[in-house]
Amino acid sequence: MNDIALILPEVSLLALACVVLLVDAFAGKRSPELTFWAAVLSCVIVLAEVARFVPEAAMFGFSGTLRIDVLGVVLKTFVLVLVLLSFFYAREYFSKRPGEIRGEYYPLALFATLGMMILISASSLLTVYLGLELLSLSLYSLVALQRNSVVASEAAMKYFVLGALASGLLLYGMSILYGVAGTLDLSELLVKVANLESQRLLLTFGLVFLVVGIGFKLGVVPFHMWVPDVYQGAATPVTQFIGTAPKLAAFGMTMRLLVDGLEGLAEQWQQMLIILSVLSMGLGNLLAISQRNFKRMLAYSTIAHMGFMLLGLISASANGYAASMFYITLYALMSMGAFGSIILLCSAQSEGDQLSDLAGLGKRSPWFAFILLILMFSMAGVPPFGGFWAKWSVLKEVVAADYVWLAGVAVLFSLIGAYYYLRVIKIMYFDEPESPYPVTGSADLRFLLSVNGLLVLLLGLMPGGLMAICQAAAIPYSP
Amino acid sequence: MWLPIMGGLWVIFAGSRVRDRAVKQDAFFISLLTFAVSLLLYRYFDPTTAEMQFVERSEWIAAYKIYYHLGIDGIALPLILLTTFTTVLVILAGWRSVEDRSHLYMGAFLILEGLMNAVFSALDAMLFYVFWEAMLIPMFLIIGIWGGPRRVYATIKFFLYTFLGSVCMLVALLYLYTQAGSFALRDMYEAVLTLNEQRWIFVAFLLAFAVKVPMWPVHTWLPDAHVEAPTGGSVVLAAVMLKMGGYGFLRFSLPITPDAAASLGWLMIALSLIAVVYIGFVALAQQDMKKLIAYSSISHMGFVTLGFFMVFQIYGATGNWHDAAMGMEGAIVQMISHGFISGAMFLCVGVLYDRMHSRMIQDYGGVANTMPKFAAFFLLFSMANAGLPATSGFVGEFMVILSSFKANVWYAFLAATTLILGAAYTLWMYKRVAFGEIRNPHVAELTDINGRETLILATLAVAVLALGIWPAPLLDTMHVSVDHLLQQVAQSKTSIEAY
Amino acid sequence: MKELCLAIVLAPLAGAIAAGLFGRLIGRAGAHWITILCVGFSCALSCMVFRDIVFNGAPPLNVALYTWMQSGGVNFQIGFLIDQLTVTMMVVVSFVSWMVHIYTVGYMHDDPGYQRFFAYISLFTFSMLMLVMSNNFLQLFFGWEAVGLVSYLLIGFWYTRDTAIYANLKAFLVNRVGDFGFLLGIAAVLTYFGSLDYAEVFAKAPTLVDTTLRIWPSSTSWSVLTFTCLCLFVGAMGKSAQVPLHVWLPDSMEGPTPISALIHAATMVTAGIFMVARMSPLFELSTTALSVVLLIGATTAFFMGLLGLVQNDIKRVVAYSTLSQLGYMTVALGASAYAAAIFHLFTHAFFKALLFLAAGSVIMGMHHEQDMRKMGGLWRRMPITWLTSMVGSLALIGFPGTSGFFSKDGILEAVKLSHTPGAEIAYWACLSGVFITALYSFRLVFMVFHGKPRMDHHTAEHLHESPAVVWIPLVVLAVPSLVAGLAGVGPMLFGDYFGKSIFVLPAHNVLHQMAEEFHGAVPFITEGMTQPPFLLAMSGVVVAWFLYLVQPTLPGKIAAAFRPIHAILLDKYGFDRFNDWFFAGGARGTGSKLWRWGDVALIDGLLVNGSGRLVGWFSGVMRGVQSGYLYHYAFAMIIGLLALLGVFVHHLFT
Amino acid sequence: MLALADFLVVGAILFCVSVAGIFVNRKNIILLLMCIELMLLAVNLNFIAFSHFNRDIAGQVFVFFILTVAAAESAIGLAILVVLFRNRRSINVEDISTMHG
Repeated sequence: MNDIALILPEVSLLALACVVLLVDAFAGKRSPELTFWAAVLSCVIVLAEVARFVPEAAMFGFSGTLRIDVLGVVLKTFVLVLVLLSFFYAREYFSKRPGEIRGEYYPLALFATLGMMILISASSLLTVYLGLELLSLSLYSLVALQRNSVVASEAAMKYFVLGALASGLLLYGMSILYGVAGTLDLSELLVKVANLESQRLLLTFGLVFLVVGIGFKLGVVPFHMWVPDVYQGAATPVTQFIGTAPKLAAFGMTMRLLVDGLEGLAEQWQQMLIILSVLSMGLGNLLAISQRNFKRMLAYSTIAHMGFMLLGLISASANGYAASMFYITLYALMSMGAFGSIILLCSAQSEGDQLSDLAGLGKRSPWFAFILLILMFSMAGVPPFGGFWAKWSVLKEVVAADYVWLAGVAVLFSLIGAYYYLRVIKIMYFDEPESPYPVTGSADLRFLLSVNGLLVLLLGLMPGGLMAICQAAAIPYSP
Repeated sequence: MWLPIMGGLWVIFAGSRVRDRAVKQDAFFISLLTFAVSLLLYRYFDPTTAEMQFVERSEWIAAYKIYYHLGIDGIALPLILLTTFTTVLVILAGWRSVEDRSHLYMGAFLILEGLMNAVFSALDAMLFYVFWEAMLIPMFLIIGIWGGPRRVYATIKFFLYTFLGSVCMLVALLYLYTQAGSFALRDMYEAVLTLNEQRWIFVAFLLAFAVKVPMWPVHTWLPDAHVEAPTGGSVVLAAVMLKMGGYGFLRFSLPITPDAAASLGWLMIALSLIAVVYIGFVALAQQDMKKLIAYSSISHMGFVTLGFFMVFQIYGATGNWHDAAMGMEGAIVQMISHGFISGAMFLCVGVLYDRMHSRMIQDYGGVANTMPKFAAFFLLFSMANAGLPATSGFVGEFMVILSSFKANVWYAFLAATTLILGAAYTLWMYKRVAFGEIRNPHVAELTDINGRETLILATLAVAVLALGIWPAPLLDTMHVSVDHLLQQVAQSKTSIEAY
Repeated sequence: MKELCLAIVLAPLAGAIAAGLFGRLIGRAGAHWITILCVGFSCALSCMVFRDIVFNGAPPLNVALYTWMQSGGVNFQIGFLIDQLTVTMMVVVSFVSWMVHIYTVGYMHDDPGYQRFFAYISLFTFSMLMLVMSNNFLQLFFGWEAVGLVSYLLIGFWYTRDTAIYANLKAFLVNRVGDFGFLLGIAAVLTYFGSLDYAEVFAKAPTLVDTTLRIWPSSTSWSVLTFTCLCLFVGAMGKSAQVPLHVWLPDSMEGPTPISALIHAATMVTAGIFMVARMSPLFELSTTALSVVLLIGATTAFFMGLLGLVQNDIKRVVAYSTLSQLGYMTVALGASAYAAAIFHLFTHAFFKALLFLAAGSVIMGMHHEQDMRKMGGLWRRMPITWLTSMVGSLALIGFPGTSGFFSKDGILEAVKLSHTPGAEIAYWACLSGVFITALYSFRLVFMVFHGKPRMDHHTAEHLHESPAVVWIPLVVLAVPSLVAGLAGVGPMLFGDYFGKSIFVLPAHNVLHQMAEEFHGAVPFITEGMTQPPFLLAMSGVVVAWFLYLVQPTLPGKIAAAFRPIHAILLDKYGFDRFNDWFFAGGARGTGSKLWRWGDVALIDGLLVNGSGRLVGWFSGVMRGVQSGYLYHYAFAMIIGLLALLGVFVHHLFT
Repeated sequence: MLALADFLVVGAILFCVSVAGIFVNRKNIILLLMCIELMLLAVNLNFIAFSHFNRDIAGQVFVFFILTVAAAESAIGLAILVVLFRNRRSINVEDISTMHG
């Protein structure tokens, strides 16, 4: 199989993204719908291409800089599905709030998706960097897309500066690793690290920088500072986009760097991740409590969730990776729905992202209140919703890895977390409506949100399938 | 189990369209049907074997060997009957008092019923846990939506308290999974654990179940939750949900960590006795009827835990597990009977509340003048609450006190103070509510209970009396299961390791 | 026979259900007819059983009705034990109850709660019969509490009266204190005897004489039997109103008078006496327990009698006299003269019921006025009541020939002969009690029926004899009050009347000793005439006559002269105040303190909400860190980087 | 002849300066962008030094990519800056703190 065929999805996505860009540039003004459908079509095509080929064992292309394996295929599939979903949500937002963002959204998002796919397939420090930058640069632009918004440009600026700083640190770490191991290739690095006992300390030095870079991308404490501001400042569909698919990509990046490349240093990065994870769960949950803006609250909750997700990696076992993957997938699905609810609540006059906008939703729109209820309980980790199994599978691995105390800490923080999710439900059901705006949304949005919510419920009732997929993806990592 | 859940969903969906009354009729019909099915279970239940019966088993989450595995034994069956029975009454009780979003209300109760039944019959730890937690949701909504003025505080407290306990249980279950290699209860029973491990697991379970029971000092959610909950919510909470904690002790703590239970038995007994005595006093100081009954529930549930954890000391004192059986059976009987009585008490308060919209004792006085029928029922249940013989309230307490004497005279002494305290707070309340001159003009306008209310209370009265006059049928269903449980408890898990 | 017994028990229950649940349906007359018939039927059947057992010498019946439950290898059964002791009680209970039913028709004539009242008293009859006919502790306890319940209901019958509902709560709670001990006793029985069945327990008792238990690790060990008996006796103290658990009985007079007669004089309060007699095989084996019983009884007999002297409420005087008489019975129990106790119980049931009903009749005549200071000279207007009261009072003071004479004399003799520790004190207490009894009894008689009328004009005009339904029971009860002693003294006190139903160790058997000197009732009377009790009683009557008829101003002067003592007596030795302050107030205080400090402040305030607030506070502080300044954000990242470097690669720099 | 260590030390110093510049500077966002550039250059120095001393060309290839990306990054950074300035009329770092907490 030649190189191009191997990365056909990426190549075609690049081409299609350019097409979409052109379509938007020439026809976007007259028929914005056209750009949307073009973007959707691109996604579907790429999705088909990705899913078409599942390699039995890992395959490498472009001199070993790209790697196609089950994990990659699964992650890419999820990413594309999530992107697709967020396109549909975004379309609703644009039609409800015309003038906020124009059609550049779709091509930029597609470029970001390309970045994610490369990141996921990366097998060299170089491709990791390139994928990451492609993703990040697109995201910066997406955040800044809302040109007239003070907060959006502020968020973009912060995101940009911190992101650049983070990639600088990541690069520095990469340079150290390169210097010590003498290779950029991750599979070679894996072998070298195992043999370089004497250079362990230097490698760890580089590793720390890498972990910082990863930590930034995932948004874990103390590299999380951008998360709340960006989530709050960006337009809701952008936040939704940032909050979902890129998380999977970041997970892919983590897997590639830490597991594919530096598994030999697992002992070190396990410890680091423990620290980051505990800090994230603690701080994320604590700070979420005192938020009034729903998006900002979700941002902090993301931080906490990412901390929780890291727990699975800490076990450094195939099951642990599978658990983390399951977690992050479900998380992405849940936050997709949560932001979708904000889109449902927004109107031409208001973004609808204050918690008080939710007041009385239980009466104003019982069904969607119920959907949001599912999502919130799910995020809190209450069965029978998907989020429970996510937490469950991660915790299981933590316990299996003999970190029972860590599991204890995690559940304690999730208890704090439960509080603010409950508060959302409380506002929806127990408070009297405040907002004068009626809850409107097209049939599409209603359908989408319902499917999204019910999917979370379904995954709670029958999580077996998705778990099996995640396990299958992680099988190569089992000893 | 699925019947009410499906029914509940149907009621919710259909309910938004059809009329209020039809919804209630449907809900009532479904609950009645469920009760009938559970009676059938009782009819075909074989009390001579400790094996699980009516077992259903199929794969649920293949990746982690989690099974959808249900079955009941002589301990679960009475609790299931209690659940289905209570739900019928609760639905009837909500007939008039709930107008706002009644389809949701009815649906939530039916779903809750299904979940509770599932908890009592789950044989897979994860299945149990899922239902255990899921139950919180409808209850949370019931209290939150139809509750009183401080409902937000109460619900969140309720939820977080319970959640705290159950997440600890979750960690323990996961740990057990690593030891037992499966989530099946049967495998967990057989897992070999060192004493230290057992202690940790026991404590984690304890948090979960103690909150639910609730034991002192993690009981403070209960009075608030009860006070704010609508009548039906209080009834289910008191009648069934509290029993889950007790049931959890029986299904999990005792058989899985018998050595820890034995070595920490003193702690459990101490907490139980504190619950009985301390809470008894606290109940005396209450001005709010529901709060008072809530505290009395805590005090009564102290007997349940006392009965469970006394077994080791009884065994130590008499060297005979047979003797311990009475304490444990007494505790189970106490659970059932408390289900009836506390449910009935809350219904009584509900009857008053529907009319006066006050729960404060001082607003009443002389109710017997205007509501003689009601006063009679209320008196019966109050007496049952005070543990009068020939009511069910007596049986469990009697058995537990009797067997506690075998463990230690002082246990019996402290436990028996409930005879005085229980009578004191219940009857004092009764006196202030029902007896005396009418002081509040609103009381003078009260109308006596109507046919529906009479039916509810009379059904409960029959149950309370029947269980008090002839508890043998109930006990016969559980003997074998309790013996089996005691055998498991008797088997030290650390000693298996020895050979 | 079993069916017969079942019928005896169930007939009143049926009556109670009919009157209680369908009271409105069957109407007032229906209610009283049904219940009277049911109880009458029960009474008749009781007499039949009595005849079978006592006269025809049928063997005692011990049958199980059904298995209540089975647990821990123990069978808890509901069943009957019918022997001499039981049948005696059955007859007393059903007979007095029947009389009271009839009397009630008149007494409660105008009460709106007529049907309810009949339901209650029938229910009481049922419970009391269950209690006495029981063959095991469980059922005994059931009956024990059930009569307590009915007593609660009946004291609070007029539930709008604050005093009544205070009294009934008090009665129930004080009884509960007794039951508390009783239940512990039962628990001890089950623990050490492995059964609750009388027969099994009694059979096993002698084997446990030397068994001991330690209540506290370091304390001396107690004999199991002593412990058990004392616990059981606490129950008896509650129900039979012995000091210090007597406080409920005087207050219970808030209930309608028929109730005072039936429950609080004739039957229920004697349940404790009955129980101890029933448990004689246990008590006999513990001298300590007997001693305690003796002393408590003596205390009650003497001190409660004293209180009767200062009361002005007619019913309360009778109530204190009941207390005192119960003390006598208890003394007899303590002296191992169980037969004497039961015999006194038997006679007392008649004459005390009579006294109460007579008092009730007076009260009716006085338009529900109970203060004796407002009566006087009633004998002319209410001759039958007067006569019957006279009979009752004579029996009470033990006038030779009356029923009370035999039973009380028996007790005094028995105590005199007894060697149980404390018997001597008890004897003197009882002996002086005789004088006091006579004094207050005739104080009552003289104040009510003799002397100058002190009531107001209106009442005086309407004063007349009560209707037949009221006075017939009086007369019917007066007969046994007079003759029951004469008939019973031989067999019951000294004969083998009780057979094996009562067990006395030969060493304790004082009655047997007395029996050797007993040569029939008449010599007993003549002999009694010369004994100190009789002389004391007569002097009591004379003193009463002098103080209340001849010199009515003197009592006030005496009271003034002995003001401190009088004050103590009026205060009833301060029991009520102490209880209200210490127990009621203390418990409520403890409760509210525990609640406020323990629950609200410590657990909820500090731990629950406190941790919530802590989290909130911490959250607020941490929000400050998220300052919004880009350089802070970057700084945080660098700090994080440096921290990680510091932790993991600090060797690199050193 | 300069040793590898010398290059690395220079790289490290440059890197530290740039990082310090990012959080010490509280006035001008443009300075931030410059710091970022400096940081990337420090990394580049590292890569080239390693590439040279390891006799491996890949490091230098990486540097080319970094340079290209840096250019794109600057472009985007400046674009965002323009948007920000249009909205706020200020490029003072201390001013962009409407969102916090």
